[in-house]
Amino acid sequence: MTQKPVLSVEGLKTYFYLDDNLVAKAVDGVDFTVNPGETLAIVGESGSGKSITSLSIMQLINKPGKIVDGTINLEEENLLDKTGKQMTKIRGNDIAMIFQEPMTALNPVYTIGNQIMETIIKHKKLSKKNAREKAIELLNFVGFPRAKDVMNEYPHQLSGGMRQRAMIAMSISCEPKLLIADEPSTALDVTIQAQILDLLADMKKELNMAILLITHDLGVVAEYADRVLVMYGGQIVEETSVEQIFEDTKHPYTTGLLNSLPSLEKDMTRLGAIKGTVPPAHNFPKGCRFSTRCPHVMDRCYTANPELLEIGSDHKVRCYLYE
Amino acid sequence: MYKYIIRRVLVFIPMLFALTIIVFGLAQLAPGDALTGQSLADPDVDPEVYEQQREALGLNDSIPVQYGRWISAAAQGDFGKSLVFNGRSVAELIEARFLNTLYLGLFSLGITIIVGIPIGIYSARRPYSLLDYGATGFGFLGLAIPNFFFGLIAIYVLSINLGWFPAQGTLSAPGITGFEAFVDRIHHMILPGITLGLAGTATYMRYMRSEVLDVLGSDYIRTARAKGMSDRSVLYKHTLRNALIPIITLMGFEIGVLLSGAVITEQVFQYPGLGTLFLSSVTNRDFPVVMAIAMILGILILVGNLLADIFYSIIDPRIRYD
Amino acid sequence: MLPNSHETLSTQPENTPDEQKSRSPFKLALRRFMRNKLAVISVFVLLAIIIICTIAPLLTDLDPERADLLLIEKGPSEEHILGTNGQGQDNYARLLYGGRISLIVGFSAMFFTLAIGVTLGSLAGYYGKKVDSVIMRATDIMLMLPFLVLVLTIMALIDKVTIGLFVTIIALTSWPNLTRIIRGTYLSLREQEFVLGARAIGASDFRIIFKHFIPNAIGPIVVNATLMMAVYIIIESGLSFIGFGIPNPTPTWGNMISEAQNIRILRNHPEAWIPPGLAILITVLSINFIGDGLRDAFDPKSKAR
Amino acid sequence: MALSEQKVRNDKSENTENEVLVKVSHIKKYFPIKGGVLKRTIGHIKAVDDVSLEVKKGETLGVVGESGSGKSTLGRVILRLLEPTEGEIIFENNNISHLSNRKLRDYRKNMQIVFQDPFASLNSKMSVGELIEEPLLVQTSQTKTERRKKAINLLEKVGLRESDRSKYPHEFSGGQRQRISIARALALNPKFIICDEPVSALDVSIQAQVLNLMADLQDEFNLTYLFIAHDLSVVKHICDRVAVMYLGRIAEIAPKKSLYDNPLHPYTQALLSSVPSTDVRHRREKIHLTGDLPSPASPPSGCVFRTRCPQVHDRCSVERPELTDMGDGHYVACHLYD
Amino acid sequence: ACSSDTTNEEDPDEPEDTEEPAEDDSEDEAEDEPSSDEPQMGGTLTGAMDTAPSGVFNPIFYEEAYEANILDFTHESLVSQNENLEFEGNLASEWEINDDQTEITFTLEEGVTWHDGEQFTADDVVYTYKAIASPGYVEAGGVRTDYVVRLVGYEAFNSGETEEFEGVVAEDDYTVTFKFAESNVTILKDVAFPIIPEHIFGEIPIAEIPEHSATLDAGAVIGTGPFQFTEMLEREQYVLSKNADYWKGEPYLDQIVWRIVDQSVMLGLLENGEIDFISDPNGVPAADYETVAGLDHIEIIEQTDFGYQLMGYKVNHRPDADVESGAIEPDNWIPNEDVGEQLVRQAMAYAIDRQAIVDNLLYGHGSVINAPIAQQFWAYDESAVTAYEYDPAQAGALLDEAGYVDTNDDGFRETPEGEEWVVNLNYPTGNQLRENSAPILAQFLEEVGIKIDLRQPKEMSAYVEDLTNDNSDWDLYLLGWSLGSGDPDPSGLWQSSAAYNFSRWNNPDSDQLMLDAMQAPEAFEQEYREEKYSEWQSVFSEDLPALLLYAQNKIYGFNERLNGVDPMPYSFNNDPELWWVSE
Ligand SMILES: Nc1ncnc2c1ncn2[C@@H]1O[C@H](COP(=O)(O)OP(=O)(O)OP(=O)(O)O)[C@@H](O)[C@H]1O
Ligand SMILES: Nc1ncnc2c1ncn2[C@@H]1O[C@H](COP(=O)(O)OP(=O)(O)OP(=O)(O)O)[C@@H](O)[C@H]1O
Ligand SMILES: [Mg+2]
Ligand SMILES: [Mg+2]
Repeated sequence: MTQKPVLSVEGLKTYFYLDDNLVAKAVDGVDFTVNPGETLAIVGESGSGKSITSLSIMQLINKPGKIVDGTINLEEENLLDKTGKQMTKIRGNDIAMIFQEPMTALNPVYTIGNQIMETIIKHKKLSKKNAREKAIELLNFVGFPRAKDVMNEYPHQLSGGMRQRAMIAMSISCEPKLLIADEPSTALDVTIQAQILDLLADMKKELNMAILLITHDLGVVAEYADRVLVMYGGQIVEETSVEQIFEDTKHPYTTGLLNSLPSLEKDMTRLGAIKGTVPPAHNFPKGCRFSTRCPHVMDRCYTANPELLEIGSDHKVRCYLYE
Repeated sequence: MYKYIIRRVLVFIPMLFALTIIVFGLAQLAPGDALTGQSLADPDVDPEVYEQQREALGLNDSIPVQYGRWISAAAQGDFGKSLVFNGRSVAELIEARFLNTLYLGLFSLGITIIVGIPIGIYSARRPYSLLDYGATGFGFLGLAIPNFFFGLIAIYVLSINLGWFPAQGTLSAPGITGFEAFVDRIHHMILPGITLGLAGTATYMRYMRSEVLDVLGSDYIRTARAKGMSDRSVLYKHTLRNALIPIITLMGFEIGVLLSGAVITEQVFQYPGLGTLFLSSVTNRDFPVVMAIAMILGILILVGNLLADIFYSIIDPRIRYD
Repeated sequence: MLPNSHETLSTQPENTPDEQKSRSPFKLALRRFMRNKLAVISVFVLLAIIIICTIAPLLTDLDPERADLLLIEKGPSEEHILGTNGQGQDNYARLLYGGRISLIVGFSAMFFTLAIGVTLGSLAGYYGKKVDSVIMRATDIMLMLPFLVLVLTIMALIDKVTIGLFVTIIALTSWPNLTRIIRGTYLSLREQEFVLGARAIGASDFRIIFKHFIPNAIGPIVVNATLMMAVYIIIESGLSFIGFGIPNPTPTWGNMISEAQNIRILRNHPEAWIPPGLAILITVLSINFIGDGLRDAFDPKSKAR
Repeated sequence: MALSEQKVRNDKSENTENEVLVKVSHIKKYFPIKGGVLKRTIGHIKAVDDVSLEVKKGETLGVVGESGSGKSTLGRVILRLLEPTEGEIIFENNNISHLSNRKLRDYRKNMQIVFQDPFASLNSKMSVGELIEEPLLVQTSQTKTERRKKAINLLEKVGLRESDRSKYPHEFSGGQRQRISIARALALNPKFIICDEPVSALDVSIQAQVLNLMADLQDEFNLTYLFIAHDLSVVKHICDRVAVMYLGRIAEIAPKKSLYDNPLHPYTQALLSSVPSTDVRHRREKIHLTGDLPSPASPPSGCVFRTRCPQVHDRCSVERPELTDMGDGHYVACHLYD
Repeated sequence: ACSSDTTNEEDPDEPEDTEEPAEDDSEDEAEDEPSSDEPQMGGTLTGAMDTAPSGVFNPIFYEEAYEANILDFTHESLVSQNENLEFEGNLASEWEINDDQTEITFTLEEGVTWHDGEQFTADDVVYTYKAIASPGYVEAGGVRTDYVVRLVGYEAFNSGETEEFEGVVAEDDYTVTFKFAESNVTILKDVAFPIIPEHIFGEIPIAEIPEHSATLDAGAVIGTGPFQFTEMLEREQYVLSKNADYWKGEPYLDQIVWRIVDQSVMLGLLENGEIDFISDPNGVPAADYETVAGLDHIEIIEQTDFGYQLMGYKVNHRPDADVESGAIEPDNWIPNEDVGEQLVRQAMAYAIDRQAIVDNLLYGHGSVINAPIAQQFWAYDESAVTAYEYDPAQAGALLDEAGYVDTNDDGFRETPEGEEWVVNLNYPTGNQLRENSAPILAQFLEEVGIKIDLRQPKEMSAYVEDLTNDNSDWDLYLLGWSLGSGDPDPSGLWQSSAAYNFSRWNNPDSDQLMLDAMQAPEAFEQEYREEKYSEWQSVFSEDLPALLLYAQNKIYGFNERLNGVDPMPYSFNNDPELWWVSE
């Protein structure tokens, strides 16, 4: 913890202004830091604001969304103060990102080579030829034996796993300080998923990047993350190291998640489902956002939202149970 | 890709065949010999002579034989004779006007593309801006104003009252050549070109707008932006080519609309192209000419679609695989 | 794949109490439509036009077909508020009655085309294979001939044009687009799991088409039908202009405008051509606005406008 | 408590007479590939290639495999939503593989399907009531009130409310829709339900709800499931026996315990090792598979897995391994074992 | 110059406006006013036509008035008509006719050259007539055999029996004789055909002439006229450049350009000066007269046209058998029950206010005409005919007399037998005024209790086909005739056996009178013919096979910078070598 964090996010709020005067508070006051060489995982169910958090960092929020508050510091600089032009120099260079859907995340009308070289030329100012060499090198690096051929192939000619590799090659081409991986393996089969995640882990070691790994799969978290943020309703409800999350679970939501997970190791007859569903971002309950589904709900939970409490070294929980 | 193109060309052939069958069929419905335009003796006057002539012209042959004869003549550019224009050959009549229509069509397509697509892109980049509203308004109007009506008013205002553009024709005087003629021709094509392209421009604009919006919302654009691409390169490199793919399909399709429109527009501007010839031939029941033009326009559409598809296969690499 | 956030959004919150009235997709579409001000205004404008044309006899005593020698090309007067045309027919009466014809042509050509298009499109899209390829080849062929050229060629073969014939010719030559759209919609529906589900419970083809396909294809059908109608009104006027439309004495907006093919009328008698011109413009505009509103209402994701 | 319940269920699966409900033998489903200049059929996607299996009354047979391995196709062929290219489907000792559509309708009462995508599997233009009553309307001659009663009953069974009858699918969340699908599938009191990845589109918390529900319903109605999934942990949780599919073929089929404790096929082993474990302290060694699933249009010769198999040997490329019984109902198709 | 159109006897497709004689004051103005300046050389004049010529620029093959607008400037004939319709020498300086009017001998002008410099000689004249008479002429599309059928040896030559044509003989280079088989009452009319060059066409087989470059292409069309057809942009512009060597003297104008301009914009272009004149064949529409008259820089000449519009009665129908065989055999005809009765026809004539039609539909630019002979001719006799002034009461009385009364009080008359009486009215498209008149006529007739079934208008060629076939379902038809200016003889249209007798009017008196009027030698005397025609007109107007509705005026409009214009009654294109422009 002596290192300076690569990224520190404070009080980030990103809202979507919908029709009918509704406001979807997709991200509502999120603080966290990512240290160099660390993998920070964000887990949470669909709609909990994981992707919006990552897109906010990249400043890729489109209308009707807007970052309404907070700071996002990449090392020393607050990204929110940057102009659009300055951001283009940071994106892909200092922070890179890969997305969930390998099928649609690559431009279908350009070759893989073209798309990788483009990034390199943009940020590294290499000549076309050098960029090409570098791209081939990268493709080799992410495990394409036929890198040269793949350079001239189009996305549709590759399988999902291969595309995701190509995406990874593209994202690490400028050796970013931080790589944001938004559910990089969710759309892939387990065997491929393992390949991709291992590849990411290797890359991280190789390049000493920080990774912000977004996932909803606790298994992935357990295997690949160093620290975990659990998000619910646009807020962090628990933050701790990966060991503690599985062994000293605090927040009822995290517990619920773990219980509802069928496991290969343990046999269980019934899964411990959490009742109900995630409330929509424009209509959160008044008090604690988990109050509608919480098995330990108390009266005060309905009236006020608890703060994120520091309950141990490196363990924060947003719950009145631990006050 | 080449495979695709070959297949596309092969599809072209049966379509062409079907087209000839239709035209031939329609011609059979027409009175007299609509395909060669040979005038027949009046059957009322002398049935015997009439029969002899029919026999001589091969009108009593079986349908396939007649079709074969007609198609081989047509393939050599012989569409028979006009019933009206003093027996002049249809091919010659059409030849004189074909290029005019082609120029007008291309010119109007050019206007459509040059105006419609950039505005569509701009609207998509700044949705709900003033220009977007203006463009949308224009789009709706463009589709709601009958083009002859627009043409009439354009002639009245721009040409007769203001004298900016010639009201009719293709050239100010016969015999001018070279660059001067080119400029003069363009000058003459502006009003009919705009009139003809009005609806098209509106259509392309609206299509382009929604396509660009669609593409801008797609994952790969997000990827491009996440890579640090500037707005310009996101738009010009990543968005446009994808957004153009459906536009090209539309273009193939719009050729028919364009040619249909040309019939009316040419009439309004007395533009001596296939459209005016077609109308006067329909009015005069000059069937050989009608049939030949129908066929030529059909072929133009086929070729247009073929080109659109080939072009499509060039800009969309996915097509190469299936 | 997880459901994407947009969809989650449209889902009603689970904890909303029951008093929240449930809405059928059609009611929802209607609601979305109602929010589109332009479209709603257009509905009223179109309704107004339809009503005005329907009650034409109440709005004027004059016979739109009656020619009067003494009233040729007269300007507006108390008796003839929009003046008279080259045959001394009253422009105002023709405007009102002409709307009937233009709208009837638009409506009936639309319904006729719809009937052909939906039938063929459904057959092609539902049964696929041979049926599909036969129908698709037919549409390819029809699309090869420029619409107007085909119409005119047919009209050259026939020498009398009546409204019924006119509508028939239009419908018989313009069905391919609709057929293709419906087929396309069906093809995509065919792959959807709910259709498989219906087959899994043993539903008949008939039931699947009518209960599952048509309601789900109704969006594109209605939208295209609307836009088609606008096109037909324009086509009627275009054909009238070149002298192949429905001939005088029957009044139509198209043949009213075609009188303005002359500078004299264009300049001296704007009251003769501006009203039918505007009538076409407004009608077509409102139909298009409605069509657009319907498109957005049925398919909220489409951004086209 | 978990333990005792576990026991009950295991008992059940062991005690039920081993009566076979569905038996499919040598099922093949080839999809033609159109291509070339003339768009002729230039090949076939062998989506399902010679699959035989039995489903016993009351059990849950899981089918796992990578995307594209033919799981859904198999399910649909069994229901005859797709015509098999070859092979026989026997339901309760009746061969239904050649029944005409009309005769098939009767069988459809007994077999139902629940799909993966909760957004595409319900006709969004029908209310929940209509959706649930549709099977009754099509298959039975029940009156309106009877149907209505049944629908309400079913809604309650799947944890929805009577008032939900008049709502439309778009008013529900994914998990609730999946419940509706299940209610609809149950309407005709089927004996056999094919669940085609019914929970893979759901969040874990919701997935757990649905899985619990399905287990409850199975007990209550004595249902037999063919449960398709790609999540091995889910399959492990809900199934009695598991079949592992690879490229249109069954690589291994065995009772759950035997399969998970002692996977024989190298593919199964790799698959199991790839599942991320939540046990942070004891990370398992992974068996890495190289490359992707080959195209089902041109599967490798011999053993289809040989291109990715860590233990490949010469024989694999020439001879196609057959499923062989390794005892206790554990079958595997691999040359390592014969 | 010349008029190549003098011959076109009847042309149902050409429905142009005619009438209104003698208002010559406008003409005088045109001539007198600009006399202040002297004629100047140079300048280009632009005229407008609303339809493009179909492109056959050869007097022996062209068919349309639009081509005549070119040929009038480029070709000349031996004689031409003056403003009194008398024949004067043109390419022929003088001529002699023998006593029985079977031969006419011309002395040709010497020193006339073709546009390409060749000398014009008697051989050209012989060639022209020979070409028209030659076998294969009709098959090649020629329609002008009228000029040659009466010449000696036509039959033999035309059938190919002989190579020699005796009808036209060149005595020497500048003398030529026409020989007719019988006495020819209209001898000068028959020799007034424009001459084409032998040195161009002589070697070309007749069948190939219509497609020959010298027929089709600008620059290759050769005549003797004051202008040569030098350039064209097909369907758009046709350029006539002056023939500097013109034998009557060098024309003033450099060029005359015909532009094809749609009716809809013609006026606008005249107004903004883009075009200089609107003349034949259609002139300025009557409705636009006021507008044009209001333009300061435009002058108008209005004169009666050769032609009229009529509402024909299908007096008889041909039986189906005749229709099939094409026979025109008056004896077989079946009277039309609806309008076959003279009283009925007369009643209808009284029922229609033709003056009102002229006043309103034609804005007064036309006249009511009562006999089917152009008013400009000496033969026209207003006094011999019943005027049928508008008189609905009289119409009613006549109908009552004929037994057509309204027996069932539905407002419409029934037949004498008490059956429903519906008279149908058919009309063609193509002439806006005529189309507009149809519903008006129907209304007039309904006002006297005749139930009219106003049919849908038909396109002209289809219309004429039905008209010819005597569709037994037809009662009334609208049609217009434009007449030739050469001779008033109406037999081509009204002889009972004439094909164009669409009324199928079969009146022996009429037939006889028309024959008499053309009978030599009595008919050599114009007075005799006048008398016969007078009688015939009276028969016509009594029996009334058609009600003549109106003769329209032709309105020429031209820019005041154009001087020296002197239109003939039949054409604007007169002496263009004398036209000049002031700047
Ligand atoms: N374009 C948008 N318009 C409106 N609301 C949006 C939009 N994008 C996201 N939201 C809102 O933001 C909330 C969080 O979305 P986000 O995509 O971050 O979820 P997530 O945790 O990434 O879910 P998933 O696991 O499905 O990717 C959603 O509930 C949604 O309501
Ligand atoms: N209708 C079809 N036409 C052509 N090919 C098909 C069709 N349906 C499936 N296939 C092909 O058959 C193969 C097996 O598909 P199937 O859907 O059965 O796989 P799956 O195991 O269910 O995959 P997933 O886990 O993605 O659902 C795939 O390669 C697929 O492309
Ligand atoms: Mg996300
Ligand atoms: Mg599947």
